[in-house]
Amino acid sequence: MRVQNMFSVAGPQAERIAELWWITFAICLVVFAAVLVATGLALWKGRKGTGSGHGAHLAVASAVGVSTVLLLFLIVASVATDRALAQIDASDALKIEVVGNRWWWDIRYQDPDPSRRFTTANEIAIPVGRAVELTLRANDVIHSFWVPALHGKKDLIPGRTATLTLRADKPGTYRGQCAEFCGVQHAKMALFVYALPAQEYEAWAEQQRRPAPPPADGPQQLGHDLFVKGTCAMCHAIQGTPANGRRAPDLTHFASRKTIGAGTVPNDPQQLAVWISDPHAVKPGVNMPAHAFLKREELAALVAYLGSLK
Amino acid sequence: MKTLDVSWLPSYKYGHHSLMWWGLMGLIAIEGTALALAAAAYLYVWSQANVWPPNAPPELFWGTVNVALLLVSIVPNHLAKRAAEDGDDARLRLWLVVCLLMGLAMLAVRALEFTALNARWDTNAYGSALWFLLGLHTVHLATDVYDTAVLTVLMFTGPLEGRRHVDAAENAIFWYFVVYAWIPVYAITYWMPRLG
Amino acid sequence: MNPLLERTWRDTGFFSAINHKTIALRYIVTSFAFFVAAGILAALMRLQLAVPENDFIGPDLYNQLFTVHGTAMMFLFAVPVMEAMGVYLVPLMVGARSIAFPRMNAFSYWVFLFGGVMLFGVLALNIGPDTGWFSYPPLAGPEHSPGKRVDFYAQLITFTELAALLVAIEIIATAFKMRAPGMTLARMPLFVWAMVVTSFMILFAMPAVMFASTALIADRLVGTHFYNPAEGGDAVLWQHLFWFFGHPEVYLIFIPALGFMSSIIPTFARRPIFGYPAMVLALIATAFLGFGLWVHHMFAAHLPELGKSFFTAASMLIAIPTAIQIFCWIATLWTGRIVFRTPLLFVLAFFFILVAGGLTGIMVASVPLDLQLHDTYFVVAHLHYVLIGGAVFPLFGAWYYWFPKFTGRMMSERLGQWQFWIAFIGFEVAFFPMHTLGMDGMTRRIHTYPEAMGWGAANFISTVGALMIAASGVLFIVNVVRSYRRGAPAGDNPWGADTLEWATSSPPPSYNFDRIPVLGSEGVVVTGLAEKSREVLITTVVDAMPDHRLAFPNPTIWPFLSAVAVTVMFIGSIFTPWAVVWGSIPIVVGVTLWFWPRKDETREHLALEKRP
Amino acid sequence: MFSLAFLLGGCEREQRQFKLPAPESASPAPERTRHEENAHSVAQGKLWFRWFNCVGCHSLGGGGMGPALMDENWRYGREPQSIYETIMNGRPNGMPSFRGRITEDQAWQLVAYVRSMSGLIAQDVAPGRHDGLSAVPPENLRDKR
Repeated sequence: MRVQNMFSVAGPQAERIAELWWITFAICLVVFAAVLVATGLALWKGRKGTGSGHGAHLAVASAVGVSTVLLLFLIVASVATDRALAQIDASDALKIEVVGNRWWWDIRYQDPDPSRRFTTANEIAIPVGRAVELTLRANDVIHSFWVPALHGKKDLIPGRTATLTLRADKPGTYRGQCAEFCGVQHAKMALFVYALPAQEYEAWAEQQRRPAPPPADGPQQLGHDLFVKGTCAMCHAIQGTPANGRRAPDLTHFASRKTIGAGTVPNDPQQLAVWISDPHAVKPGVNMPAHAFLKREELAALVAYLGSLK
Repeated sequence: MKTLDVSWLPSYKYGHHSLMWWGLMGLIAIEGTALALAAAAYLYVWSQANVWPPNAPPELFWGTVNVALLLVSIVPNHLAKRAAEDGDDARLRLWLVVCLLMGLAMLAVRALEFTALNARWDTNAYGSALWFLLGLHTVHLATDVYDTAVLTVLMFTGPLEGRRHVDAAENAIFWYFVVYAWIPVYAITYWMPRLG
Repeated sequence: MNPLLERTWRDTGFFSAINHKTIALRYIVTSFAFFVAAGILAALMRLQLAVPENDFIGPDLYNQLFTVHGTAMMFLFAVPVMEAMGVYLVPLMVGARSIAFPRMNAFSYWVFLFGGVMLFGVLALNIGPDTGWFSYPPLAGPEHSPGKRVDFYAQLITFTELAALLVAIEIIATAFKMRAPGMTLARMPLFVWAMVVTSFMILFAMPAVMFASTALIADRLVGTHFYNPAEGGDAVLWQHLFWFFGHPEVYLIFIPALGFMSSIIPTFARRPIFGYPAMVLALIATAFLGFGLWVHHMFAAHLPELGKSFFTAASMLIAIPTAIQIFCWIATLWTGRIVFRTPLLFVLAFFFILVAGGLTGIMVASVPLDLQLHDTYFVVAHLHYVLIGGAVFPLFGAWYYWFPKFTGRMMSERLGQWQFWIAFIGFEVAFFPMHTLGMDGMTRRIHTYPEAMGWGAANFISTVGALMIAASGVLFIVNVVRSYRRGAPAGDNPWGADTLEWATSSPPPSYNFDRIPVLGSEGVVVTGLAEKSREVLITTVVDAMPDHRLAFPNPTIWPFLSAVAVTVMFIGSIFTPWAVVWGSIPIVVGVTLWFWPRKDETREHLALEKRP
Repeated sequence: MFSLAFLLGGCEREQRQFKLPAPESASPAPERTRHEENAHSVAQGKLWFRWFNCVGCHSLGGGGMGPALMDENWRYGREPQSIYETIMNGRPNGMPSFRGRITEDQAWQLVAYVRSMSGLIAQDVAPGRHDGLSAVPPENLRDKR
């Protein structure tokens, strides 16, 4: 399985980097082999004491010369590739703001029309073949955005704004994760990029723009009330309800996501119940407080309500 | 066995001949680097700022008084160094005392300088960098005053031997460093915010 | 053995010892103990990572483990052990009776020891620093690392850098001013050159990290804003300062190892080193270039394009001086008459491991490749190839090589060869798979990973390799203990080497040389130095002409007491800023008494005094 | 002996118990010590203080619509239990009740932090400055009263 491999490329930039890697690798391999052969020969000669110093200066000088030429070639190749990475047509780019938090990703789809903006977390859907301009910011510490199938990493630094433009040319699901050590749950700060055909993407985005569906039955209604009046709404938001906390992932279409806790566990009712009642059992140190005090039916109602937020 | 007799060699020498001089140059390299980096950090913070300085710049009076004192102190310091190199204990004692008094005066003025910076270390990054630069230089100033004090007392009480003159001469070199290192710091903290 | 000299130069009392060999051996043993301790932490981390979703070690402890592992390996092992080898060998190699500033040397050791004990002490209490050896703010800043954990890290830096800076000064002064007459700069052994170059790098690199860590602790304790963007500071300022130190750091671990290589290869090739002038120039070039590539640790942060290209070029071109040295060693071997012994084996591993690590270094020096490889296990592999292949293997070689000089006994060849092969194979098993893990997307500093990532097999193999390395370490300790007790007597010069440390007995007497030789004049020795008093010969910098005699200080306990006072001040200042004020008083007292001349010593010096 | 006690005391302050054990008794005393002597808990309290918009009224301690919290005046007492009740039950003239909106642990962490604002807890446990604009000196530099 190659879930996060830098050679399983899906975008032009990752592809250029992979090409550069193979060129560099080939040259390095040859140099490595040459040094080993030379060392081996030297040991063989030296052991017998038959190595003559004749021409040794010339040999050393030419080896240094060849090394220099190879290095200069690699510098040129590297700089050229670096230039190429920046040359991606971003004229009609989809603009998304990505904000790093300990330990989740806040994903805000931008649009000139405020009513078309929406927010999700940890999972980014993008249209295939269209450039995406990510604006990267951090709320607390330094994080690093990295989806190897698409592009190299870029740091999210508090107090600074960075942009990363990329494009997926193949539909698929691409995993990434935070690459800059950000504290106790750095290991569990994954994200997913879903590259969807343009139409599918539009349908998905349209769905995300809608407010959350109202509760459909009694338990869901109870869950809704608990959410809105209890501890949840202090940090979480659900569009279309009074819950508008901005400190934790927006849960408007929570049920459309595949994982809980930034890729920590799959999003199913059982895992969700565990997560709500005792998140520290799954991801110790997370800022979500434990809700062991919830009664069993209350927990079930919350799970049912959140499960309805397609 | 053929031998190389070294018993006729002197038992101490001044300047770069002396081992202590090399130790001192190492120290100056370290401290000079540290001051340069603190200055670089100050300029880096500046380069990130929209408005500089975010507070009023340090008041010129006490800072300038101190620059004057530092520059004037070169004279007794130089005379102390000459006296040390001549091995003249009486002159050396005199100029060491003058240097020490000037050093104490500079420390007192430095304390007043800190009150006239118009920024606290916890006001903002400008204040932090400013205090760090001044603080670092003050540490050197204090070290040198302490060093001078120890030497002065030793010159009066003994036990003395010839190579203490080397120590005194090297103390003077460190004093030069403390003075000359201050000039660029003074320029970037007191004048650049006013001119740039 | 000269009893008069022995009486003059021997140490009196454990805490007062100032002989450079005593201090150096303590330094070496202590830093080796820290190496073992930090290695055990690595083994624990490897056990945690051996299988996916392991819960052997929780994230909080794991973060402390990798932080202390990295910090200890860099600050408590790699740099100090290299300096310690220099402290032992440089005076011997240049034909001096002592290191310059021997009391400062003792002080430096105690400060280093107390700092290291503090770091492992807080880890044992489960309150170790947990933000990585690089401790980037704002993560390491006051808001996101509450408590004192990171303050211990910041003060550890102050401890170890203070110790390292003092040693650097001693080594420069010793190498420049205390060489035996006739040992011109052009005759100075390459190891001494390497230590001089390293020491100069220390002088200019370490103030950066001391400044950075002082600013960090000030941010944490007294509310300064160096790294607070909201008040005009910048988190990236730390990165610049840290790596301005951090990259030269790698070279000041690596350059002494080059010195080991250049000592051991000619000895076992039975010929002088090939291309001495080129070797010296290459060392100096490495030092200069080493300061020009710190930004390559920050390619993923946002920086101007042109700057990045410059640092790519500098990072790649630093390979050239190393290449020159490698080619010269190959030429030395080629034209020599090689004798295979354990030291040479360890040194030959360099050609396999370091060269591979250097080549992966060229890969990560390229901006585009680094954007993918940065902060992945590829870099973990790279840095261990460079540091273990480039420094630790040569260091083991150096220990096998100089152990007879240190103790007067040979180490076991058989155990040595076993250790070498287990270490070498274990190393490849542990670290080679990390290259593929990195390319497979495994990021650094993660305490666990989901099974679905497919990283399980390579991680398991790597853990097996780590345990092999641990086994080789055990074998080394067994070999040292056994050889120390009943190894074959070594004699003065068991390897037939030609540097001066082999010209005295093994182990050397406290005064190093009964008769100091004059180089370039066969059989001529120095006379006229006092024997009843610690007199040494100071020579000129370039030509090593006799310049003056200098009486050295006697043993004293004040360096030890001053180090205690410094420790109280450093640790106290973690808890209250006022400790900087009241903690300075005992330091001032201690240092004053340390320097205050004693009457009997002065009388002794006056008797020998000759004015210039 | 003293240093040993000091070190052990120090460790308590540094441990990070993400998952707090259930209180052993109903009395608030263990809650108080557990949070007030743990730097991580106080830091969490500081986080909640900003997340739950306490700063909206109390600012960063200097006060505004609500009373200042970094001075010596306490309308309802400076004891942990009183502060806890203020947070959970609310008080007349604008202090809302947070009962049901925050968990017990969060409330006690807030109590510990509020007390740190006026120097009522040990300086080596109190938080340093945060990454943001700060008009007042950090909590770890406020004099212990």
